[in-house]
Order: sequence, then structure tokens, then C-alpha cells
Amino acid sequence: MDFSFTEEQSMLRDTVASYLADNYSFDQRRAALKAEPGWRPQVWKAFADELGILGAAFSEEQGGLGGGTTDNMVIMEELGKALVVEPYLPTVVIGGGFLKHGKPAGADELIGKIIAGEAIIAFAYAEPQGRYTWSDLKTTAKKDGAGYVLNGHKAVVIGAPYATHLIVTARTGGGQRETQGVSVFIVPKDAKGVTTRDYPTVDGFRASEVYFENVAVGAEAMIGPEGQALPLVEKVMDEAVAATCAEACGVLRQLHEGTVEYARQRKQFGQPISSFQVLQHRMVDMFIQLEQSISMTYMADIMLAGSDLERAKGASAAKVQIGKACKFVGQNAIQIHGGMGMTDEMAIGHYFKRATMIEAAFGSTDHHLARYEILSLGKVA
Amino acid sequence: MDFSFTEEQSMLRDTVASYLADNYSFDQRRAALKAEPGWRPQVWKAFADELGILGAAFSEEQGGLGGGTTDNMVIMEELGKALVVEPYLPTVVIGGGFLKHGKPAGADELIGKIIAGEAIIAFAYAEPQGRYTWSDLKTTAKKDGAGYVLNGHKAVVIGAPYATHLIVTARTGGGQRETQGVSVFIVPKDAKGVTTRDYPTVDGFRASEVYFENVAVGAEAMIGPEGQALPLVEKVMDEAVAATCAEACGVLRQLHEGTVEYARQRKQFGQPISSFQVLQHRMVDMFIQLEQSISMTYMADIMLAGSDLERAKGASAAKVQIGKACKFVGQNAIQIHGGMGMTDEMAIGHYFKRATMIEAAFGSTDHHLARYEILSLGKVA
Amino acid sequence: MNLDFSPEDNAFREEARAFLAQSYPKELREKQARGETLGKEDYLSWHRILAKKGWAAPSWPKEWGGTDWTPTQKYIWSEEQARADTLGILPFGVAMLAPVIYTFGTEEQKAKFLPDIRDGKIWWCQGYSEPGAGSDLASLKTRAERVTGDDGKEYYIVNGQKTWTTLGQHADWGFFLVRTDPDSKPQAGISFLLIDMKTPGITVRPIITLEGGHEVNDVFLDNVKVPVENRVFHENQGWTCAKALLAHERSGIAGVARSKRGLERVREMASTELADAGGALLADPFFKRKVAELEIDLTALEFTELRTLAGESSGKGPGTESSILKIKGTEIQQRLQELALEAAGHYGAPFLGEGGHNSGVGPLHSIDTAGDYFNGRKTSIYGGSNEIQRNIIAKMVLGL
Amino acid sequence: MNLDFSPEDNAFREEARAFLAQSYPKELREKQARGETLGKEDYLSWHRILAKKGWAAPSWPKEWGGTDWTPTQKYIWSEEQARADTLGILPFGVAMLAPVIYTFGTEEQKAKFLPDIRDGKIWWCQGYSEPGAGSDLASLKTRAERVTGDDGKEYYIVNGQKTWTTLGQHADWGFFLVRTDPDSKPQAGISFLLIDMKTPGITVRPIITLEGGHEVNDVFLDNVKVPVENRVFHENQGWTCAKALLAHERSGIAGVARSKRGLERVREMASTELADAGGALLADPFFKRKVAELEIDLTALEFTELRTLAGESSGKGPGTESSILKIKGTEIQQRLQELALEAAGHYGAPFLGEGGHNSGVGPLHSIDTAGDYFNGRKTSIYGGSNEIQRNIIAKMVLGL
Repeated sequence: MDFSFTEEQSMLRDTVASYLADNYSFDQRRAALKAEPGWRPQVWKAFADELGILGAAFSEEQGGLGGGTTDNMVIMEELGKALVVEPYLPTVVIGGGFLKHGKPAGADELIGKIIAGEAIIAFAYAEPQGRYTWSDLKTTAKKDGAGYVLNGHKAVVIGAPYATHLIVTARTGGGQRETQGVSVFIVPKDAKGVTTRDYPTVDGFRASEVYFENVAVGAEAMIGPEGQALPLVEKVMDEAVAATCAEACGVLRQLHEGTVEYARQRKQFGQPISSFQVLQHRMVDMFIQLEQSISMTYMADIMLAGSDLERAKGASAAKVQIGKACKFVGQNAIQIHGGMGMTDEMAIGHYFKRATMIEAAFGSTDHHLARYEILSLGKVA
Repeated sequence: MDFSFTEEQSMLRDTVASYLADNYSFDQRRAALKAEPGWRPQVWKAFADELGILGAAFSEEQGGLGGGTTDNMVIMEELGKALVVEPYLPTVVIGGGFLKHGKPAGADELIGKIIAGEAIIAFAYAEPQGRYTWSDLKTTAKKDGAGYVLNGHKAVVIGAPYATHLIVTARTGGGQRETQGVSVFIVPKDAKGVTTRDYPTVDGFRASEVYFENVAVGAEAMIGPEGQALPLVEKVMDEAVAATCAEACGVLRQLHEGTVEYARQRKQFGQPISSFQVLQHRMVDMFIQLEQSISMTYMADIMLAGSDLERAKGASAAKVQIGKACKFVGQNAIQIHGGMGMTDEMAIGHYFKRATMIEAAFGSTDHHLARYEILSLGKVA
Repeated sequence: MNLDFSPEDNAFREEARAFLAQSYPKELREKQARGETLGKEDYLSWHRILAKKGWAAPSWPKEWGGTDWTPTQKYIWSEEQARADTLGILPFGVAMLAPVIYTFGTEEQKAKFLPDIRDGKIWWCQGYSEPGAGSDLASLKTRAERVTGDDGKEYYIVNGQKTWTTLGQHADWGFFLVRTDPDSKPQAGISFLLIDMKTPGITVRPIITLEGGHEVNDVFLDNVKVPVENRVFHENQGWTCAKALLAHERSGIAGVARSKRGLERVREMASTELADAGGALLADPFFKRKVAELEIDLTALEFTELRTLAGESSGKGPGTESSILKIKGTEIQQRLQELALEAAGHYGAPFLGEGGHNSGVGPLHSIDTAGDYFNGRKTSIYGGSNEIQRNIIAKMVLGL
Repeated sequence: MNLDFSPEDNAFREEARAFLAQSYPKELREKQARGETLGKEDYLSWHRILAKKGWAAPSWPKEWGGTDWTPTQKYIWSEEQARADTLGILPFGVAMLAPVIYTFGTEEQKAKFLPDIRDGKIWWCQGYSEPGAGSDLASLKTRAERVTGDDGKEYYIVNGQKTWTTLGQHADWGFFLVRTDPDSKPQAGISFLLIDMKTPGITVRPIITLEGGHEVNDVFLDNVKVPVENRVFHENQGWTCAKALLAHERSGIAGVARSKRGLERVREMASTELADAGGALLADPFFKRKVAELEIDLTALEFTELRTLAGESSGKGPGTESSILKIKGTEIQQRLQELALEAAGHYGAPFLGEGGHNSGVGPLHSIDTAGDYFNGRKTSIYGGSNEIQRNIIAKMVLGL
């Protein structure tokens, strides 16, 4: 049993933290989100060149630093602490995950571009009707000669406005909700027939509705086995869930510490509100939620290396804990901040908004509870 | 709209309260429960003769005082405050309910005996396999000439050890869980073939496993229509639920007041524990639960006079509130009492035990939530 | 004990329902349906229609335009308004300020202000909270010094800052708590002033709230000159007015009728949104259960409010019942917002801003669910936070 | 970051498992299965078998019988014990008193007491709490006055009352906190005494708890004469011992392994109990969800404990991690008891007393579910109530 980080991982954490401390203040972030394009390509460039973190989770043969999911966890927690919107999760965790596990033809080349900061990926999986059932797909990919033609509408694709590539789930066969017939494609965003309707999200990202209208791709665009890619999707999704849990730990830490700090300074009825026992115990319960969330994130990371069942159970169990913690800690951070917590000017509200969106990201608390139940207790007991 | 009690009802409340204050102290109760027969027939006699309350809920033609369910509510709340074990609920509310609504041949005579304190009824409805589905019956009543022959096993029949009559649900037809085929019988407890295994319950009542072995009854023993009595059972059950909610309000009131009182006197770290804000807010939340429970009990009582749907929704909604309140108020009453709350000597633990048993009485919180859902939202939305 | 309505009550309900059906402005209903942000005139137009009917200020004394309705009639009126999904009359003038004026004001003040408030001619805002004060209202620092003007009349010169002034951007007049005696105890030395918002020296600055909306404001007062006759009640005794106003602020705080309508909306939404399992979200056992539990809790709140109206409840001081109603009412509103956001799924995330309802992004019912949820967090904070309400119950009812 | 066990760890697990399978007394297992109340000899017999194996006191210093196990081995041992559903060694001697003796005691005291504690030869009880003290331990009033005996030796004469003395009815010896200097501050002036329970003047009186059981006692001390050499550590500095002991009292408080076994039991129970809908209760969506949520919370607790063992956690003072473990551990135990009672349905009600498991009333797994639930309420009260634990975290970790 080992719960420690390697020296490399600790250095990675320090590197990211210190860069963000210098370059990602609340005001800098705020200004970037308000302007176009809504993110800072120079930050991404720094991630690639100055910090060299985009390769942390790739193998040395692929040009990376030889790390893995734990490195993703370390980075994501720091990104969470600073509410970073730049697309590490969709590009490295999800895009990188598909390329590593699916091993499509051009994988190594594209990984090289990711590490260099030149390729940015968005994951187009959700559909308007599908909620959190990843196999519920109306988007189709019809065989056409050696390649495929894609048609469909993908909902709320986070990071699509600044992506160079889209990874897309589509049906090459089977009925709308069947587990069979699911395939995955990588499509350049500028491919003919791809259109987007872009908008910001409530937590400061940019996203798109993405429409595919007779988008032709070659056979090499397919990642994983034709029609049998749902297990691959689940695996990458679980890695995304674990990484999001790590991000959430960063967010929760700031919510908790910010609240404790505020409560110490804020006076009411002549004394700091941190002296009121009800608020003290509330902050203790927030702290316990944070600690439990960290524990569960470690657990999920460890389980990513296990069997499919262990991995899936671990990710869903962690997401349940994180979802509950995001709600409890977020709501109470605002409550204890009082009116100040309600203003756009204070950072705390922005952490709360991100925490709230994490509750539903890659499946709500109820979704992951249901998934965990089936994995742990069976469909019928 | 009218939320007031009549003058008669207020007098009834005062009469019961003052009798119990003089005759039903915690020590008197305790001594009676420890001895045989585990209740006090003289209290029952006083209810009949001295207080005359056993007829409060019966019409004047039946020899009663012309009251109804609201009178039951008034009496039950007072009985709850003193943790009375004498069988008002099974005899008057349930037994009386079946006789009033089912109008079997000998109803008026038996009601006369109830009012006089001579007939005591226990309701044998639950079966070992049936949980809270009242139509789940293995007990059978086979037609035999003009009468019926009963066979079966009834579980945890509260008050059976001191009952003169049993009201029994049994199947005259249909499959084990069907709504059709349910009939109700009234059987003298000393009928041939009735045997019991008696025991105390954790909250101070006496109960029995009741076994029917070829128990022959006449046609006049049937209450309500043959095979179609489930609606009658449901109606009486809802009246029992509403009455139990009223009892619970009495129990909750004592739990809350006892806790506030104790917290004021008990000192820790040099000050009364009632000065700790966390405990203050806990007691406030207990108070809110009590107030909401009273509101829902009034609601349920009002709805008993409505349509079948209103009555059933009202009873189940109230039972859900009361079930949650019993858990929250009960657990926190013990917690705030600390070690003292854990002792058999203090009254508070006995209120907690009764509150806990009320949670499951006539269906758990989950049972009534499920029932409410079907009534309010439909089986499929 | 019954819920029966008298024939008169039923007739009243018919009248209210017919009036709402006939008189509620069509343009307003359409704007609401499209989810457009409503402006000053939208609120006032409906206020004026109600005033014409004589129903703008039911609770006032009859002589100033009150209706003398029974509690049952008031209950029916709030139910019918929620049923018809109408805008409410803004509380600042009619519900909050007017009781202070007709209780504590001079005859001149009554005559000058009450008719305009009733008829929706002027827009009032509230100048209570100050930066850093929060629920500790009496700690206010805004100063009013009494001077004799060049015209020989008496004035207050007001300096300070107010905050959380709801819809102050539209206000014609405001009522302010100011400190007229800095040397006395916090709750003494406060006066209650009516101030014309066009007076030189007043600056209203928007506060953008976390969901991006502009509902509240900072109000800066820089040597604002207020005639002494605009003070209500005695100098240094404004706290008496403030307390009375706060009690009125909390009436209707339970919001039962509105939450009933909100619950219907969530049910509608969950009937078309799909669950993971493919059927309607409302058929998902866990979503359905949350709806059922909310419905039951709302019933409990409703009957607690009815008991309060009927005077049968255990509150032992003014405002103690309202503390329960405030706590449970806001909890229920917040849970409704949580459920709507949950039902929206992926489409809770887009931030579409003005015109979002015409963006075509996601189903109409999902638009702004996150914004409503974020904005709704305020309800357990303002008007005395829910923690303060628990302190009040602990002290006033439980005697702790 | 991994959960891998080394080959040595796996070998150790095999050894532990085989030992438990071979050596756990059959009669004890049968008594447990029948649900019989266990007596003094039942506990001690297993203790002695463990002592013979050398595993009765793994955490002690090696010289007195400790095993020098790694944290991982200790974790494996607690898992295997829970898996085999064995009795635990009672904590009073081995886990609570012994660390005080080997840390603060004289060589004579170590030699006199440690071997007997390790070998399960004597039964110890705790004399800490006093009536009215609750979590405020330092307010104790039991007095010990120093006198010179007729034999010329030094004694303490002890007078007072202790309460909540768990299983004191079986005790041979007890460790007591007594006040030796009544004039100093509460936490000063306390001494730590070992007292032979057969000393004249000691009366043990049962306290019956609300579920009807006899587990705790009052202990009255009336002029009890205790040789001064039975005091551990300096006079008036017993609080140092008391604190060390309390920290040890909380270790293992999370009870993860036992709760895992408890969860299995609830799952088994719910697989045979029927739901309203007719199928197994465990297939009822709502019961199942409660089980799933509990399982997830237990996993969180387990990994928090593992992080604590690995030293990677954010506690900033002794006992702060254990406060989280105590709060969450007891909450989980109590929820398990709630679920079992819920699963029992009607058969939660019978109170069958001694021999209830042979009564034939209801299924075996339902017997005493209510009693366990009632009795289990103590866990959030004793050992420093969960409210006190939150105070500790607020002060020690959050610095509030």
C-alpha cells in the first residue's frame, strides 16, 4: 500500500502551482473570460513549452514524461484550485486517453501535437435526448467506401470553440440505445460539414452545439473497434471522472479555505462570525467532506489500474462522494459568505459555480449511484 | 376553513390530561409494564366509567358522545404524551372504525360493549411475509356451510394478550397478493383453535403471534363485503394512521420539551448546554419538525372526511412527515441528553423507543412515500 | 376542524379567477412565456390595473384602500394569482413602507405618499443594509446631520452607503435608515427617512450577482439634503419603524402558492425530459421521489401557514411563526431550483444571457435553470439569514 | 499510489486466516450464531488463545509482547478478524491502560501489570466518567486524600462515584482518575490510580440501558484504601495519562472492518426479507440505494483511515484525524443499525429478552434489531460526543 506521490509528481505539482500563482489570478482569469476568444492560448503555450506538463501523462516513447493517471490527478487538482478553463481535461485526459487506449493509426503523431500544444481536442459525446447514457446516440456514421459519413447533433461540447479536433461518438449500427454499434471517430474541427453554435457556460468555459452534416472521414479516423467501442468510451470516461474528481478537490479546497478565512475576518454583532459554533461545525462538516473527497479521489485513481469492474465502481463511487461534497460545500460557502458570496466580484461564487457544474459533469450523482448499484449489488439482488 | 377545536373537544382534552397527570406517572407506568398482565385494566375501566371517553368518537345513536375522528385525535395526542399502553387505538379507532364503516350485524351491541369498557379489540392484519402490503395474505377463510373456517398465522398483533376480540383479515378467494378476495372477520379471542404466543414489545406494549387452526366462525362474523373488503381495510388503516400521527405529536412534544428542559439544567464546561448554539439550532429544528407534524396531523384529520383519494394521500403524507420527525427528534433528544438519555431510568428513552416504533407502525416512511407517489404522481408519470 | 369554504368564499374565488383571466395584460404573459427580463413598466402596468380594481393593497386600512378581506380571502387571492402565474406587486411600497407610514406617519405623510404607493405611481426602494452589516442591521453607519438650510428650513445632510438595494436602478423614492445620534446604543439613535432618489448626491451603482444578473445595487449618499418633514416617526426612534417593516417583510415569505406553481413546472419539465433509463425523468424512481418529498414538505408548510393564519400555532412572539415559514419556505424554493437544474441535465450549463430564450440552444424549460439556482441562494441569506431565524426561534419560542 | 500488497503481506494474510480458522473456539462461534449474551470467560478464552500465539498486543513495545507489525499488517489483521467475525479483545487493558503503563509507569508497575494484561489474566475496567460530567471529563470530583496507614505505608483514601463503567461487573482491577489536589485548576490536581476492585468500600451497581441491557455500571468508592505505589506517573499529573489514554481509545474507532461485516449482514438480511412489492427487499430501489450509499460512505471512511495510517492526511494535531474517523465511523454504524431495524419490519417490535434467539418469534436475523439500534445511539455520545469531536476539529485543524 502506498499513498505517496513520487518526487516527479511533487515537482509537477509545484511547477503548475507556481505558474498559476503568477499567471492565473482571479482578475486575470476574469478579464480573459470576458474577452474573446474566452481563454488564453498563451497559457496553453506555456503549459506546453515553459512548463512542459502536457506530456506528463504520456509515455516516454510517445514523447512524454512517462507518467500516467496520477500525474493527471496532480495537475487537475491544481487547475481546479485556480479555476483554469484551458482544455487540459478534454485534450490530455480524454483525447490522450482515447489515443493511448484506442491506438488508432495516427496516434503517436497526434500525441506529439498535443504535447507540443498544437492539437486541442473536444469530446462530443452528449446528445440532446441522451442524458448520461453514453450509448444513447442518434448521431450516425455510415460506411461510405473506405470511410464514413457522419450526421448528427452533439450537445454542450465543452471546449469545442477552441478545439482543433473533435472526438465523436456515433452509431455504425444497432438501435438508438444499444450497447452494440457504438464507434468513435476523430474529426478535424474544420472538416467540411461541421458547424457549431458557440456560447459561454455558466462556469466560464466555452462550449458549442456541434452539428455534423454529411461529414466525410477516412477509415483512419476511427478509434477503437467498429461498433464495439463502448467499453473504450467507458474506460476513458472513468479516467475523465477521476480527473474531474481531482479538479473538484482543488475547487473544494478553495471553497473551504476561502470560507474559513472569510469567517475569521467578517464581524457581526461585534465578533468574528467564525466564533459562532453553528458556523464552526458547518465548516468542520465542509472540511470532512473535503477530506472524504480527497480519499475517494485517491481511491478512484488507484482503481483506474484495476479490472474493468474495479475501475468503474471506483470512478462512480468517487463521483458520488464528489457530487455530494460539491453541493454541500458549495452551498454552505455561499451561505457563510452571506450577501458577499452572491456577488460576481468575489471569487467564491465562481468556485461555487464550477462546483455546481461538476455535480452533473460526466453523469450526475444519481447517475453514478445507479451505475454503482448495478456494479456492486447487481440489477436484481 | 376552521382549525379550532369545539368546546367539547377542549374539555375532552382537559379531562384526559388531568386523569393521566394523576394516574399515569412514569413510575406508575413502569411498574405496571413490569408486572403482569402488563397493562392496567383499572385505567381502562376509568376511561369507560369515570372519564367516559371510550364513547367520544361514536354517534349518539350508538350510545356515544357524537364525536368523530377529531375526538380520536385529541385523545390520542394526550395518550401519546403519557405513553399510554392501554388499547384505545386498536379498540376504539380500529375496532370502532370497522364496526362503524362495515356495519356488521352485531355492530351496535359490540360498540356498546366497547363504550362500557367490556370489549377490547386487537387487529390481526400483518403476516410474517407481508411487510406493509395489507392484501398479502396467506391466512384463509374457507366457506363452510353458512360460516367460515380460518387458518393462518398473524404476526406481531399489538394488544392481543389483553384483547377479548380479534379483527382478522383473511383470504376468501384470490391469489396471495391480489386486491380481490380479501375479507375481514371478528373473532372472539377465546374461540376454539385460536392460540397465541405472547411477548412484550420494545416500547412497552404486549403483543402476540396469533395462530388460527380451523377456527370456525358464523356468517355474522364477517365485516364488510365478502372478498371486497380491502377498501374498508384501507379506510380504517388511514384512520389508524391519522390517530397514530396524533399520538406521535404527543410523543414528539414530550421529547422536545423534555430535551429543552434538560439542556437548560445540564451544565458542561461551566455553562448550561442550552447555551451552545449548535444545540440551540438542533432544538429549533426539532421544534420545527414538531410544528410541521402537528400541521400534517390536522391535515390528515381533515382529509379523512374527503374522497378516498384525498383521505389516502392525506394519511400517507402525514405519516411520512411523522416518520421523519420521529427519527430526527427522537435521535437528537437522546443525543442531547447524552449518557443520561441512554438509561432505562429516564423517561426520555422510553419516548424515543415509542417514537421509533411509530416510524414503522402501519407502514414505514418509505412505504407511505411509495403510496403517496402512486396516488399523487401515478405509477408511471 | 375543516377546510370548507363558505359560499361567499367560493363566490370570491370565482370573481378573482375571472378578473385575472380578463385583466392580466397579454403582452406581459407573452414576455413571461418567452422568459424575457421584465422592466419597470411591466411591473407597474399590472400594479395599476390592480389599483383600478381596488385590489392593490388588500391589507391596508380600509380608508386608504384596503379591502377588509378575511384571512381565507387573502389565501384564496394568493392561490389564484399563483394559479394564473401573474407577477406579484413589488413589496417595497405596498407591503413594506406603507404599513410604516399608516402606523407611524403624520396625516400629511399619509396623504402625500399612500395614494401614490397604492396606485403604483412611484417606485420605492429600500435603504437598509450597509456594507459589512449583513444580518446585523442595527450596526448601520450612514450619518444624517441636522442643519438649518439657507431657506431657513430644517434638513438632514445624509452621508454613507447602502447596499443590496433591490431594483434600486428603477427607484423614484427610497426609505432609508440613518444614524441621527452616533453616541447612543446601536438600536437607538436611528431615524427613518424618505428620500427622493433624484436628490443631488445620490449615486446608484449596479451589483452584478454571481449568475450575471443586475437586481441589486449599491447606493452612495454624498451630502444628500433631505427635508426634515420626510422623516417618519420621531427622531432617533426609527428602529421602531424598522422592526415593524421587517415583520411585514416576512409576511407571505412562505411563498406556498408560488412554490406550488414551481412544483408544477418541475413536474412538467420532468415529464418531457428523459431519464437515463429512457422513459420520462418523472418516472425515474429517484427523481420522482424527490418530487414527492418536496410536495409533502410543501403541504406541511401550507398547513403550518394556514394554522398561523387561523391563529392556532405556538408562536410566542411577533415574527416567530414567520421565522419557521421563512426557513421552510426558502428551503423549498431552493430545492425546487435544484430539481429544475438537475432535470436540465447537460443544458443546465449554457450561459446564454439576454435573449437566451430565443437562442434555440436546448429546450426552453432548461434556459437559466442554473442562473435561477445560483440566484436563489440569496433567499436563505437575506431578510435575516436562516441562521438568524433559528436564533430568533431559540430565543423567542424556546427561551434559550 | 497503489494498494498492492507485498508478498510478505500476502503471506501474513494467509497465516492470519489459517490461524483464525483453526484456533477460534467452536463453542464461541456457536454462541455468537445463536445470539447468546457472552460472559467474562467467553471474552477471556479467546484473549488467551491470542496471547499464546503472541498476537494479543500487536501495538505494544516489542519487549513487552508487541509484534512490530507494519501498518499494512495491522490493517490486514483487522480485516481478517472482521472477515472471520471473531470477538475483539476488550480494549480496557490492552489498548487503553497498557500504553499508559509502558509510557508513564515504573519498571515495577510494568513488570507487575503488563504480562497479566497481555495474557488476559485479569479484567480491567475504566473509572473516568462521573455523574454530571459527560464529555467534560476534567470536572471530576472523586477525591483521593493521602494518608499514612497504620502499617506506616502511604495510601490514598478514595471517595466518590464513577459512572458508565463498561462491563465493570466483571472487573478484577480498574484504572481511576481521582482528584488529589482540590485547589488547583480542573485539569491539574488529578492523579491516575490502579485499584483492585476487591478492595473494601467498592460497590458496583448496574445501569440498565434503554434497550434493557446491562453493559455499564455505577461504581461507588467509599473510603477505598489504595497503596501509593498503585499511582501511575506523578501525583497531580494524571491528566497527562488521561489524555494519552483517550487518544488510544479512539484508535480503531472507525471500525471499518466491522462495519464491512455489518454491511454484509444487512445485505444478507435484505436478500431474504421481502419488499412491499413482493421481491427481495434488497431489490427495492430505495432500500438498495441506502445500502449503496452506505457502502460508498464506508469506502470513503476506509480510504481516509488508510491515508491516516500512511501519514498522508491533513490532521494537524494528535487526535484530529481520529475525530473525523470517530464521527464518520459512528454515523455509519448507526446507519447500519437503522437499516437492519428497517429491514426487520414488524419483527423489529418484539422484546424477547434472554433466550430470544430460541423463541421462534420472527426470523433469527430480526431478533434484537431494535435493541441494537437503541444501544447504538451511545456511540455518538461516548468517547467525547460527536459534537465535541467537531469542536476539536474546529479548534485544532481549522484554528477557529
